[in-house]
Amino acid sequence: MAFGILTRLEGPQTLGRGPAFWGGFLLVLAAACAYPLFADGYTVGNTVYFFTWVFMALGLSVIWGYCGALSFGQTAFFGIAGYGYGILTINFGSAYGFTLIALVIAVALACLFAALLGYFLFYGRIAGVFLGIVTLSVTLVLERFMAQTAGPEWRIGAARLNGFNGMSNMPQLTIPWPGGDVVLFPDVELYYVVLGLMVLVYLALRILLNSRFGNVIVAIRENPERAEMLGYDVRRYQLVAFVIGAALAGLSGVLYTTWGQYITPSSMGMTAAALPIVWVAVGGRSDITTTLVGTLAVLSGFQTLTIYGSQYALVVMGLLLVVTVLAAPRGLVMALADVLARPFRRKGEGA
Amino acid sequence: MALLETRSLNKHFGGLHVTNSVDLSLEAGEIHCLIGPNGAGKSTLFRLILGEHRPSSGTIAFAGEDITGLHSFERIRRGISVKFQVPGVFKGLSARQNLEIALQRRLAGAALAREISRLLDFLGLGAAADTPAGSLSHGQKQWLEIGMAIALEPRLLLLDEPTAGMSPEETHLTGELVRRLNGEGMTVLAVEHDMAFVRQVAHKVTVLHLGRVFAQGSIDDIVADERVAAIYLGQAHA
Amino acid sequence: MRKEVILSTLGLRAGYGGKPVLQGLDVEIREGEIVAIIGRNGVGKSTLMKSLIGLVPAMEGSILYKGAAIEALPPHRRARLGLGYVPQGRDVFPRLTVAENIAVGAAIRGRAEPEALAPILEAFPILKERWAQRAGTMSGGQQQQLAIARVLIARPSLILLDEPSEGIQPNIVQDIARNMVALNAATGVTVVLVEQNIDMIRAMAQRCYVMDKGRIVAALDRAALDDAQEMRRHLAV
Amino acid sequence: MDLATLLFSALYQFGDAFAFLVLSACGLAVIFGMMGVINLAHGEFIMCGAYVSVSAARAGLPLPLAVLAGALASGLAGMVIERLVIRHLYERPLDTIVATWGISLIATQGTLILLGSSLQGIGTPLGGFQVGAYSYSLYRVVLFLSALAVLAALYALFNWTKFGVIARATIQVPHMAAALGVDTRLIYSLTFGLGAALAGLAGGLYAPTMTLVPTMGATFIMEAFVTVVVGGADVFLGTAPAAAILAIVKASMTSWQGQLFGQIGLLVTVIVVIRILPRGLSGFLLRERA
Amino acid sequence: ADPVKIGVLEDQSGDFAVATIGKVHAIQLAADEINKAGGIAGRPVELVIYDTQSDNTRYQEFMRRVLQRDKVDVVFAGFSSASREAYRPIVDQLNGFAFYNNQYEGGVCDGHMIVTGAVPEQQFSTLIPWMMEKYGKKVYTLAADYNFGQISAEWVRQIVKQNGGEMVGEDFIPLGVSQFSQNIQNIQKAKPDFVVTLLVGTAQASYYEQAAAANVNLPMASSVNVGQGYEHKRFKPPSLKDMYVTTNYIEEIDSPKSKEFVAKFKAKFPNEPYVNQEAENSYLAVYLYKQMVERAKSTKRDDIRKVIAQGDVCMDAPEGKVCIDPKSQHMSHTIYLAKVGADHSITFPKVWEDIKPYWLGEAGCDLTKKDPMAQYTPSNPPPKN
Ligand SMILES: Nc1ncnc2c1ncn2[C@@H]1O[C@H](COP(=O)(O)OP(=O)(O)OP(=O)(O)O)[C@@H](O)[C@H]1O
Ligand SMILES: Nc1ncnc2c1ncn2[C@@H]1O[C@H](COP(=O)(O)OP(=O)(O)OP(=O)(O)O)[C@@H](O)[C@H]1O
Ligand SMILES: NC(N)=O
Ligand SMILES: [Mg+2]
Ligand SMILES: [Mg+2]
Repeated sequence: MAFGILTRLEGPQTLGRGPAFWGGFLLVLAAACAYPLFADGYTVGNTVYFFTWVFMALGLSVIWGYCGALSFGQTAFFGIAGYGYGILTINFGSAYGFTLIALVIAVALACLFAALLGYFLFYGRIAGVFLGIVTLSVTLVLERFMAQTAGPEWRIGAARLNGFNGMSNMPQLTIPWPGGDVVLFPDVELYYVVLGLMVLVYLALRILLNSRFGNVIVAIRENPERAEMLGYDVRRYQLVAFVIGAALAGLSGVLYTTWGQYITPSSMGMTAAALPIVWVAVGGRSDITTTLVGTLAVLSGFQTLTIYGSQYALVVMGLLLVVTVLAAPRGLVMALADVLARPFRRKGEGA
Repeated sequence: MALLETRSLNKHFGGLHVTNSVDLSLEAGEIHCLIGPNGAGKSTLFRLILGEHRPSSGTIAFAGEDITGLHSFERIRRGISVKFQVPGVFKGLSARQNLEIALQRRLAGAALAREISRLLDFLGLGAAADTPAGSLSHGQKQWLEIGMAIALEPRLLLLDEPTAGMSPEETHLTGELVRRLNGEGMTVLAVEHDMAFVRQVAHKVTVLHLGRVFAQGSIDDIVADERVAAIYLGQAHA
Repeated sequence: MRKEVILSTLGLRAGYGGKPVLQGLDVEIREGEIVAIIGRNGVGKSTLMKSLIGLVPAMEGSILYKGAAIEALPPHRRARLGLGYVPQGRDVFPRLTVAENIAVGAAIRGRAEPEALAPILEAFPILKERWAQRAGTMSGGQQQQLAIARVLIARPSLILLDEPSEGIQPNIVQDIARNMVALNAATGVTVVLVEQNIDMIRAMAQRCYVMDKGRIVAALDRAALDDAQEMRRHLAV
Repeated sequence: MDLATLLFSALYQFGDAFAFLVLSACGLAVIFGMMGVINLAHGEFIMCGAYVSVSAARAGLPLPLAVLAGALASGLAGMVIERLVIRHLYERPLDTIVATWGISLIATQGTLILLGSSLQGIGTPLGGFQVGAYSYSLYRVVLFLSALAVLAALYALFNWTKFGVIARATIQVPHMAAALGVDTRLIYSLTFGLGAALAGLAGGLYAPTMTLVPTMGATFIMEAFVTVVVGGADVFLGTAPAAAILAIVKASMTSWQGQLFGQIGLLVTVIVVIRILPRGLSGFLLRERA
Repeated sequence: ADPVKIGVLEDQSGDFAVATIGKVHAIQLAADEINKAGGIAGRPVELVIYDTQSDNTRYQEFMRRVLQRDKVDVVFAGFSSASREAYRPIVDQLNGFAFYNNQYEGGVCDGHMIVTGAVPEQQFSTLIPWMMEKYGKKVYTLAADYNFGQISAEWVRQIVKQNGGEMVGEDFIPLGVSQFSQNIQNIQKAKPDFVVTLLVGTAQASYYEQAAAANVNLPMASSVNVGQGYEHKRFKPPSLKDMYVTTNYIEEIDSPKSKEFVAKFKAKFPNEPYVNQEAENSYLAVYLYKQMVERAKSTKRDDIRKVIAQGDVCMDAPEGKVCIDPKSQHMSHTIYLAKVGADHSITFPKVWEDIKPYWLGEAGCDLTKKDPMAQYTPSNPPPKN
């Protein structure tokens, strides 16, 4: 049985297999679990912050890296879920674990929107850069629209949309608990919840991508016409992948919103929309493990640069991006793995 | 009853009338070859049958059902399968995965794995099983695509120039394969310029010219037809 | 009165991603010859053609053209030295019209010269008929004809033809063979022909190399080409 | 108000929006539409053109020459960047998103570090003119005419010259173009340089009317991408009608409900047009013609 | 002695850098001066500076960092209101203490915050009546389409009405828009006596050049341009001719204190393009903080707020005398009316002294009694009770 699950976690669609990989995985997981015991509140909270973005990156990896449809508008789902969470919790508070329900509803809203948009796009056979630009346009429309909702007329119940300044002070996630709810501050409490979610999502995606579904979406990436001629309804698979990607972006949106008790239209703007693409591309888009590692690496790398790089930080970031793309065509993570594996390779193998 | 039947099928591209009132009827169990000059509309007819193009007018029936309005994947699910003129494989995926994707709608688990290895060996791709399909030679791609097409176990198999780029030996093997599949009950419609192949397999031959059915009959009838020689075969076969 | 060697390879190794497909291959083509290369699928025929024109880099060995080593030159320099290449799978420029495809072929010579164009359009009348059609919407065989015409227009001194008969209707295959032979007789153009179509080989080639696993394993003369038994044996290697 | 005045003002607003869309887009149309390179540094080429034009004008060059100098400088910068970076990415166009994003960061922040947070403007030349109750800027008319000239020149270049045909061939099937004797590296370099120069031209032309800051390119980006994509794959067929349609939408929405609606209208038009014509306008025009 | 640590989060790159690099320099200048003079209560001042890159998420990241990791005593942070709202929940959550040294739309009633920038009532209650008296009662507003612009426009509307004037038009411009031909025509059509331009960000500033090129020769009034983005220095004359701006500081102010300030500033930062009002706000904020810490004998926020509650935290800033209002923890200002001439030189037709940030207190915000940690607007005032 356990073996059965394990084989379903592996396959041609995901890197890493066998006892060595899973041993390493458990080791990393154990380290991640133990780490808050040794780190200060800032570091833990900051790590949670990095984790919140990972879901959106994984979602983009599914829709772009695996299914071949570049969505430039993942931030639209991020924003919808973030605002959704804000509106719900500002109106209904956090009692009785409602924040968790709000999380689910907010993600569902993002999915619903993605399903409508995806239907419109994929059933209209929009592909390639056209898809990218339409999704980008959607997120920009949302941004422009939300930016001008400063006025008092823009309110949903008790929640003011509050324009460009953004919506703030929504309740944080709470877990109902006998003898007092556990409020998930961006510290150890939230850390374990988000880490748990991340592991769950990662493993679930591995199973999904190595299933028949995963086979079909990579087939669509490689040659949609051929996939259709094998009897697959390409549009439906694309739509499902798109909705999965949106759900993950929405999850990121909710987590981000509770982390800083804040969500703003700029979260759906041009820069915000481009960032997930950069993380995913730098890590290596066609694998969720490289995406996960790459996203964390880019996020922490850029933050570190901003802290220590003074005015040169952005220049160095730019240079790093260019160099990475040139030197590591399959993404940063694979390039590193190649370098690390080099001493172990037998002589004469390859050239 | 005819397995596939097109009724006064027409297709225009702008001012170009590429398919012109084609009535083609395919009996279940036959191997039917479609020949004709370059640009006669053979591949276009395939695309119409597959639903890649919408006909300008006319209908297509498969096993008695009107499929003119169906999406391609729906037609495939009813039992049609195709190998295109330009090989359409999943370039970034291994040959093995290519076959898995074709087979997984029918098989799963150990049976799937068994069938994949069987097909790989059968197609002569055993050594190239883990090579990305994009790195295969032209002929190897052709074989792989034929493999994917037959993996669906269709009732009707469409082959567009299956032996292009194959050596005479391999062409012959392909012919034998087609006959065996036919023996197992598969109906085949093949486009080919290789007359040896046509002679080897065809029960019936249709000649398309300028989008119209120009001649129809046994291979001997066709080869003997001077008009066909004039537009298509040339002196060597006449 | 043996003619000069125009193109030869010596110990040529070439392939993809560091893995050689050609395993030290030697051929010698003389000026004005039509030489065929045969072999089963995947033995490296197309790879040889690509490395001759420069699309696959030589890893080892040399390619001499008119006495000069060209293995280090990029493809466009080789084309300008007079090599023409018709790839397997046509590779026409899909969103250019037929006319524009031909213009690109003629670009090395400046513009398409009418006196060069006329015989080509005569040989391939469909091209004239579809002069303004986008190449990507042409039928497979029409594209193949365009690919051949696109190279002829530049009047190369050596043409590399990779399975030119593929997808072309029988009578035009015969026409192409006849035209190439006539061209060869008239201008002395050298032709290297990769083919599976025995009829075409017989109609064109003066001799033939047999390839297997990246090497030349036999060289057949004209007599051997006409020997059906012999040919079948080699094609089935 | 009389009809002629009304008509002229409508025309002027349309022309103004049209010029902005076309000039923003044309450089991108060459680089993205022709080469498939998603150039997120497009705005920085525009900024480069603007900065060089203004500096040249300040140094005493007449404005038209200064604008050309800006275009030239951008073009050269483009060729250098093509050689150093873009050249290695033609096989994987999506990676150009990341690389050009990086270049854009370097360019904006580098400009800030080297030249400070802003540059003094040079003022709009030519003054205004009066039609009916309204006065207009004459320079805006020049912008409109420049947009038309650029469109015509591009169309001619890519359809009627040898360079144009070869460039399009190279971009479609590079290895085959090389095998036919085309120096594809040179063509890529020139094409990218041309795109960058057109961006620089836009920057130079708009420089007298705008704030000069390192991030100024950003205000062109959305319009540029939107126009190119609505235009579709064949940029020389698509850009002009795309800009025309978008300009009509933008100008009328803006005059009806203000700039917000102008912008949202623009984006919604993109979504609708692509949905109706999944290959953009040129895809539609070509299908009809075939 | 242990240093007093001040966190500084300002945009040194990105869109807002034009207006905000000077704020960092001003804080560095003040810190230097204070350290030379013996520090704050004998403790040296230490600055912990991060570049927030005009990016809200950087404010969130670094606000946590300065409070939790660097454990600063106070944070000086933010240019745009969005960035302030991005970090404010974190300041509240972590019980920090922050100065927002920027003019803004007003309304923040939050005990964790002190605001040294000017607010609309200070700038518009002075500017608009003066303009109406001089030029006429028909007013057109061109404003950035977000909180700052919308709320400022609301103030303008109210004040125009109170003074018997008429709004003949209002146009809102999304941030980042740089093309204004349609707005220019709308203005000509409405024929106002003057135009109130509340344009934010460098892209929107392009309006001035484009309006001038189209011969719109109307007087203009603003609370944000010139004082913040020094457009009169960046554009070629005479595009800002007849522009009137109320600001609590700009470098042309001709008082001895101001001249001394500018001189010190340019001596330390010779390449500084301009000393704007936010630079002065930031500079005086450091001195205000020094005073409060020394009087409270503590850097604890609660102790300092007790000092503020006494209502006499005042100082002589480069602009003149300023005081902190205990109810709102905003600041009173000297408001200068700056007029831009045809050659872009500045004159000051009028100066108002000690203009109080009255609205929040009158509307019901009283931080000495209750801390709602919220932002209010005239159309969304504090709940009455
Ligand atoms: N999209 C299109 N637009 C315009 N013309 C087209 C299009 N597709 C096909 N054609 C034309 O339709 C005709 C039929 O093409 P088709 O590909 O069906 O020929 P075919 O019989 O398969 O030829 P071949 O033997 O060369 O493969 C050709 O003349 C071709 O140029
Ligand atoms: N682009 C490529 N990348 C990697 N390997 C390749 C590539 N193209 C061909 N190969 C490999 O090189 C070998 C020789 O291929 P090549 O195309 O030269 O064969 P060929 O003799 O022309 O065969 P065919 O008759 O099928 O055209 C094959 O094993 C093939 O898998
Ligand atoms: N605070 C401002 N100007 O946004
Ligand atoms: Mg065909
Ligand atoms: Mg080959």
